[in-house]
Amino acid sequence: MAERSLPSPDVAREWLETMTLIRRFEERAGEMYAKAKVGGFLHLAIGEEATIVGSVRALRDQDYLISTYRSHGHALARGTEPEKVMAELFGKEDGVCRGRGGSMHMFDLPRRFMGGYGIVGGNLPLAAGMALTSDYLGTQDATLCQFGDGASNQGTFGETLNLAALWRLPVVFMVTNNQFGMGTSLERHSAVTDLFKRGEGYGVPGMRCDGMDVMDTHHTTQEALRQAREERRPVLVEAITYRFRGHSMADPEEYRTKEQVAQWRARDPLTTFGDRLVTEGVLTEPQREEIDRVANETVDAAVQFAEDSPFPPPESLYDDVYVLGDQVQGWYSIDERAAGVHKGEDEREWA
Amino acid sequence: MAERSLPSPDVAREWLETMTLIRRFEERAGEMYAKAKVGGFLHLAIGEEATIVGSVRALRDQDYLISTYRSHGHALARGTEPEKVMAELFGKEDGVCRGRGGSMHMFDLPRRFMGGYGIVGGNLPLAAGMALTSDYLGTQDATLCQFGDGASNQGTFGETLNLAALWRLPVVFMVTNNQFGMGTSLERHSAVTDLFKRGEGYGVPGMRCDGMDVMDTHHTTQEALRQAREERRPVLVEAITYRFRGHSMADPEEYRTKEQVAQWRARDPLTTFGDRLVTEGVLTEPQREEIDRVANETVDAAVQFAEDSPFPPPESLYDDVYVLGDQVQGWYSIDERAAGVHKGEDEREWA
Amino acid sequence: MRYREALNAALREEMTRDETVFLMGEDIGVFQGAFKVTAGLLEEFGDKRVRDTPISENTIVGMGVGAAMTGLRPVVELMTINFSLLAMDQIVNHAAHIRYMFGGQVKVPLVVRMPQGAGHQLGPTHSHSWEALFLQVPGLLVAVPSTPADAKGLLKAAIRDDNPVVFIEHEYLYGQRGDVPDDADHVQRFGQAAIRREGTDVTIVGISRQAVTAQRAADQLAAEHDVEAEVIDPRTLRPLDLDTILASVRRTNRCIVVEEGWPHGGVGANLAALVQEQAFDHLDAPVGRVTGADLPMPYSKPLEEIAYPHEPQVVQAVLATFRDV
Amino acid sequence: MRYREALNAALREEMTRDETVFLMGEDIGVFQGAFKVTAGLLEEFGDKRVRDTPISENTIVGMGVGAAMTGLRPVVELMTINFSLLAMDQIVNHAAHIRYMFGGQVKVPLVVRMPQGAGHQLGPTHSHSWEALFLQVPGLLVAVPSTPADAKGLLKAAIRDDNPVVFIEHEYLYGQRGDVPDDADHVQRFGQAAIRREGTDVTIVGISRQAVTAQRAADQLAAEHDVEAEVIDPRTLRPLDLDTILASVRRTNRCIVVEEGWPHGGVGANLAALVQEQAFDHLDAPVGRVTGADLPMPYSKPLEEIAYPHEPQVVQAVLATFRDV
Ligand SMILES: Cc1ncc(C[n+]2csc(CCOP(=O)(O)OP(=O)(O)O)c2C)c(N)n1
Ligand SMILES: Cc1ncc(C[n+]2csc(CCOP(=O)(O)OP(=O)(O)O)c2C)c(N)n1
Ligand SMILES: [Mg+2]
Ligand SMILES: [Mg+2]
Repeated sequence: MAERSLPSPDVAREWLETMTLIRRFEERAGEMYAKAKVGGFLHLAIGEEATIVGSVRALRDQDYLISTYRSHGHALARGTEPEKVMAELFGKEDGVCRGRGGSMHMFDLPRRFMGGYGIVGGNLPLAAGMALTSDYLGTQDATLCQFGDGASNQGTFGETLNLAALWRLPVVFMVTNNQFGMGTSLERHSAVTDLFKRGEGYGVPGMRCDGMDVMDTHHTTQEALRQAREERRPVLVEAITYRFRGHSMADPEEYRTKEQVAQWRARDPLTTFGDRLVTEGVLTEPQREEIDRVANETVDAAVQFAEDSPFPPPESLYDDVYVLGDQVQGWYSIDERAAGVHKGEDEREWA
Repeated sequence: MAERSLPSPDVAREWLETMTLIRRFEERAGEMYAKAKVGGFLHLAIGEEATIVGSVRALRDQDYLISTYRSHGHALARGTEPEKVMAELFGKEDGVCRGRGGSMHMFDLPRRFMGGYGIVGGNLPLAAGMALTSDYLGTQDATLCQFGDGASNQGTFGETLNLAALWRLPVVFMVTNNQFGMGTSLERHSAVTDLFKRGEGYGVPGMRCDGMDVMDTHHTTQEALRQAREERRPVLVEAITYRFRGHSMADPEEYRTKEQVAQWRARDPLTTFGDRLVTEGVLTEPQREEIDRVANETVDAAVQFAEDSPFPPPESLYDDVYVLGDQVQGWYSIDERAAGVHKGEDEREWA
Repeated sequence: MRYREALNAALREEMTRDETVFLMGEDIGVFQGAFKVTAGLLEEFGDKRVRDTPISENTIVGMGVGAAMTGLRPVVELMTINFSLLAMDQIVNHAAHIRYMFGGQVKVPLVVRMPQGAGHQLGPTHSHSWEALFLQVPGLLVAVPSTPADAKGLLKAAIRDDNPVVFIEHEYLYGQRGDVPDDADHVQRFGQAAIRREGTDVTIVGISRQAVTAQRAADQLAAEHDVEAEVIDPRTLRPLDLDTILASVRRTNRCIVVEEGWPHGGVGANLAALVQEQAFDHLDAPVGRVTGADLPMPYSKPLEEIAYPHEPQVVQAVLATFRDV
Repeated sequence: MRYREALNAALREEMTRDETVFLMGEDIGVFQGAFKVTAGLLEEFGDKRVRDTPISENTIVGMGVGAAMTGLRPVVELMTINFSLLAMDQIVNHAAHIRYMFGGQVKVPLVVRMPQGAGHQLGPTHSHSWEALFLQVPGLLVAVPSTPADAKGLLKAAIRDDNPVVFIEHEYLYGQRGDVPDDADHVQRFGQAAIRREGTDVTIVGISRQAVTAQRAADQLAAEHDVEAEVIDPRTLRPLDLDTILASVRRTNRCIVVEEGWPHGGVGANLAALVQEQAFDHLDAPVGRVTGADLPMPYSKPLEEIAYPHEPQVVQAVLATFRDV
């Protein structure tokens, strides 16, 4: 692929800053997981920062972004406060989702980051629905839907692409092809490994970009978004990338060789992009180190904030199961934990 | 498409006989439905006989055939006794499925007609599973899976084609494109209307045939089955056809014009094929009429048989819910109808 | 007005009232709906607001969720409840969970309509009654209207509510007639059971179409057995108006639940558990259940007839509660 | 031997015993299984019999059904029960219905394995306990093993049975140890409840992992409250050994059901309904239920902790049944 030229210095610097922040944030999140400050599953996107920043930076503020359980980076790139993301990982009340969702379920409405989702393939229909809203309301907003190579084997992929093409919805489906669905390599889960071609049978044209190259990813996603927005039709973009870490924290990685990982690590998007900014005189070495220092400081502060934030109080357990109101004032439950929903249990006062 | 030459006279005659039997059988089934002898939904394939007979005749006895809720023709073509099919429509004990399944759920194990299924798209995974058995046991059997244009929009389509290609399964997916999914025309439900191309993104090559031409359908299906059998890979065949009747018996058909129906009826496969057999001297007019007479006689007998067959006795209600045995001797039910499954209800002797 | 027409009127009124309300589903437009509930709406509102979809249940429900999260009020029709299993993931893991798992940042004002029920010889795979599957799910509202008036009032309430609603209609009821308030502002709010018939001897709770069976059985009990049954139709299962049921049982001391679905883990099981928990000392007999048979619905008419509840079974179950007195 | 290893042994033994038994699932081969239940089997039996699949739940279950109809004995692993909703149509409308709707012409000897449960902070969408969804479905067998011995014995029985089986494991139990008969012919047949602890004062029925919680609670009740509880683990919910439960309740006159799933329409509701129907005159208190909270499972540790049953709640529920004496 012809090497893309750099964006303006300020933009280039901001991209490197964001990629660096994501990297340092996720490294720290991994440490916090090891210290049992973070529970559940923790899926890191380390190695995929160029794909994340390049595509998210192609969005307008009003566009919708939706991702998977591997979405810390998407939230951070979209502008969600690092401390709120970290607090969510800690399961604290000040987390973006008040500790209800955890790592797999980030969400930030004001920034139109429409969430991380735990069900593989489950977010494609939602994305098409969001694009339908834009179409219905006649806005110029587009939707960017991020999912993985493994997700392209789910039934929702074909169903959603067909509907999006049939209804000419302004949505870009971005398959982050990191070569594996968990421990299953691309060629072992997909009969056709050129995933960007998979939409053609449903009327969705495909593009491919180098997901290790933030400029190529940005350029390609921007063009895809332009087509979706102006020509009112969906586009499928395949970003070729690699996750340096295991699928989640508990992954012996027996399904791939150290050599393969090393080869990809040699193309670390932070290093290659950072080197280039230095070579092309956008940054001096000290400035580059400064970026790293600032990122670490931000992450330190995020961890401190998460530490200091309180856990959600027990009485908040039932908050937001429903929008309460005239119709749902509470509901029957046999559940001793459900404050206020024990109407009619008078006979069990003694219980 | 270049006109295909006729098969041997005996074969050609048998094809016309079978197409005629299916036509007369379904016309009568419709009458019986009007007389309330048949209940539920009745989906007739009138107009699609060439697609049915052409494809089913390309099968070997040991091959598996699986279809949809529109499958009277597939059962008859496979050799299922017309009287047992009619008795099933009547809901009688002598029906192929003892009256349990009805029109939408035909099945004939000895003939490897693996069933009609009511859930659109539900039979594709089953077909791949049957092909997996052939592969696993190392047989030369292939599976032919029939479904409609509308079904190609279900998630199971993409999931199954990918798996079948990935595992190189001997299965032919045949999409009977009769131009409509219920009242929704092809171009209103599929962004890409060349359905045979829809498998390419999953590694499944496509072929198309004239579903109104029994010879072309047979030729194409046979080649597809050969590839599946010998080259061990799935093939997608699209048969272009048309249903002359409504989707089911209750269909005002407001979604299409009388003209369109008339144009397709002008290509009635029974007429065109019959005419050709006469023109090419395979049949004399009297012989052709004889075929019709015999078909009608067979259907008369089938109706008589269905009439005479008893309804399933109430005591048989719970037959075959489970394979009973050491593990399942019966099971708890609060259900007064469930003979022998009331263990433990002794306290309600009075009930 | 017929049940079918009442639903149609509710859709028309709410679409007129609120521009963000729109319909999606298989054959709801050009075909006018498999059961004609949406008849005329495409013509009246156009194809932007009445959208025919391909056969892709999981995705059309999921698109409804996405549209609801971003400001619209989608009403998705699943042609029948039998196909809802294909959309279960979007209904449960997405529609029902999204608000909670994102800490209340977003709401999902989605209505998923679907008819259920046996009686038309549609056989296995096409005769299910699954209110019991959906009532389990926190985050959902579940309606089971049994009259034209409730069909209209509850559907209007469902569309205006900010929670995801599984709205269960019944194929047999579509053709039934009843009075319907034509006041466009009349809504029937969820969580209010209806007492269909007052009585002192036994409480019969009927679900969906079985609320009708229960009333017929009650008339028969009065006429032939001198038993005055109180018939309650909960109307909605989430939220559930247990108060009304308990108040009745505390007067009658007997309770029978009638439903069309499978016996194990059904609505009857749930109510039996709740009633014996809350009104234990008031019960003179076990809470009885009359349910569909524990099997896939057979196609053959005589088998189908005995495989789901009819008046005689309800009468028998009620009389059984008196045998031990 | 650990629960995980017991399952692994059952698979190995049955695959050795019967050539037609094979495994399909996501990451069960090269990755050795998300929970390592299938560890080593790919190496031992090869990729014809241990098949990694793409992420296509509905289709891999459906392929299992098709393979089972034509002579094989597939054991399909769904990585977790949370993804089973995507396969619901194939499990219910196909696996469970096919034999009946085709008049008994064919059988479906399929096993679908899936682990459930909360406790690892997997949050909403990943912490479900759904035995109550599957127990509703006629045509299925449903197992909920709580010990390594049962995990092995029941899985072997499931694989040998000719009916479709939903085999529900528990994520918490995988690491638990217990004695396991290494006799390759030992199978634990379905429909036989286990009495985990004998007692005279109250019957506690524990489902899946909650059978373990129930035993711990029983020990606490004996030590601190002088209450001797009988603890019953049904082992399978279809078929259900109600006889053993009823016999116990008729002696203890009190019953508490402990489950991890949602309260409405749960296993507890079903058992409460059956027990009060069958042993009404023997009950001195309402059948009590201890269940998971009526909400999507929150991620935050302190909230998750109180959102599913632990010993104190079981103890409290048991003591409550004595308050009215
Ligand atoms: C429906 C469903 N099936 C299985 C899983 C378990 N699972 C979580 S991530 C994953 C792999 C997904 O791979 P891919 O789509 O390539 O995304 P990646 O993890 O590589 O970012 C699997 C199988 C799930 N979460 N949802
Ligand atoms: C999952 C599912 N959704 C909807 C239906 C209702 N339905 C029955 S047939 C049909 C149309 C199918 O069209 P197509 O696949 O083209 O087959 P055809 O009827 O034309 O033979 C629909 C929507 C169904 N049976 N199953
Ligand atoms: Mg991947
Ligand atoms: Mg069609």
